[in-house]
Amino acid sequence: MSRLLLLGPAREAAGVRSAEIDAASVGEVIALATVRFGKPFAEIVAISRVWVNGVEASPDQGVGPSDEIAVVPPVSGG
Amino acid sequence: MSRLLLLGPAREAAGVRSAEIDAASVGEVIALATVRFGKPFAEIVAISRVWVNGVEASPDQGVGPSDEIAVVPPVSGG
Amino acid sequence: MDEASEWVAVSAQPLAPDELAAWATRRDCGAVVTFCGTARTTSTFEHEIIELDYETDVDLAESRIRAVTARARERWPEVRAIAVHHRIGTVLVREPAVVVVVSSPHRREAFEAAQFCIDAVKRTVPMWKREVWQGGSAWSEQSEDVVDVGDLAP
Amino acid sequence: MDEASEWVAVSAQPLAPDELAAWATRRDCGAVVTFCGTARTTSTFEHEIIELDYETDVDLAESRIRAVTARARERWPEVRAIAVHHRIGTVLVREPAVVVVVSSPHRREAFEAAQFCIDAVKRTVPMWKREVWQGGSAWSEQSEDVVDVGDLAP
Repeated sequence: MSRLLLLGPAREAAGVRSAEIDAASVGEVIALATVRFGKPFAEIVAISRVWVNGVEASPDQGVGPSDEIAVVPPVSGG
Repeated sequence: MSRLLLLGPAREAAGVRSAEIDAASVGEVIALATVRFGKPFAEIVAISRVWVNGVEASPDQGVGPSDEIAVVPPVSGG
Repeated sequence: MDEASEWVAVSAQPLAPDELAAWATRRDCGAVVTFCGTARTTSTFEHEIIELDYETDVDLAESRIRAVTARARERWPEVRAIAVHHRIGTVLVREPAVVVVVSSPHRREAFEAAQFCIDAVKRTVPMWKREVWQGGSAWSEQSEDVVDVGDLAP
Repeated sequence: MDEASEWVAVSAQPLAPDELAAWATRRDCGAVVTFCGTARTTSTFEHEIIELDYETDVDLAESRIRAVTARARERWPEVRAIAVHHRIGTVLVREPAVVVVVSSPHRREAFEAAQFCIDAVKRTVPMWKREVWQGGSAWSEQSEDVVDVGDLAP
């Protein structure tokens, strides 16, 4: 089980701050989370970056039980 | 009598912070002050600017009893 | 660089800019620059803001802030102490949400490094802000991807 | 610009940067930049400095500082509050000798105006500094003419 961390608007759309998800890659974690949390969450994911252990990751990156995957929506910057 | 204001190293060289001097121009005030306060003061005056009422002045500028003449040595800046 | 020259914190505690500045003031430094980012009433919304509500993951945010201060050290090696504190949760109008303090022997480096740190924190630290007004609230306009400090223009 | 947006003082009182920053913090401002110029141990002399001793004419110095803040207002009209306080007399190492605080809606103007103010104060305000060490003292290296704020590069 990898830990999925849901931040800011992603947390709000999912309704939870974190989740345990059993998947082999970043893409798979996100796909399963999208099924679980539904359309508002999918919309946020579409504009977000995904980090693994604080580093930006591609969908095909493998993940294991000790990895933390974070959905990082855009910020207001400025 | 115009008021002569002696600042920083000029105050130190003259030994006083201010003086009353009766003269018709900036140059005359400075010349009389140099006679009164001696060589160390003259050396400071040589590298200083002179202001009348806070504004830089030339030696031939006329001064009256309500004017304040300041000897402004260089500062450390930076 | 001694250990005590760096102070990074993300917490719900009210910020104490004067305490940070006192901590950063060193016997060999002639300059201490303090930046306070304060909650203000105006926003992109048509409402008068009464408070902001900040949200992040503390560990992730602190580690991203430390990447910013490390980069500032590389660019301004003369800098002595750097503190970056970010508050989360509710921040009332006029209260600081973020404080950056930089000390250095001369002022130019302190100004430059402080401005770099706050600019970089805004762009590289995952931090979301809800704007709260009488009767409503919404996320601030969220338009910029969080980038790595290495991706910022030098 | 309301009257209370400007606070200039030259006095022998210890400076209170946090009080100035609190005063400058406004409901419509998101940025408060504070610069403290602190007395430090190192100097051009081969001695460890223990205190500085500042001397000026208070009226003249305050009027020159006000010329600086007026120029800052022209260049950064967005700026809200500006405070410039300079201490005279004895200033111990680590104590501030000068404090500049600038608030504005956005941070860029606050940083730029604060840096301009301290740079301009150093060059346009008649202020002399004696450096004091164990067993001696001397004027800091005095090399720059005091210029008018209008003579500074824009």
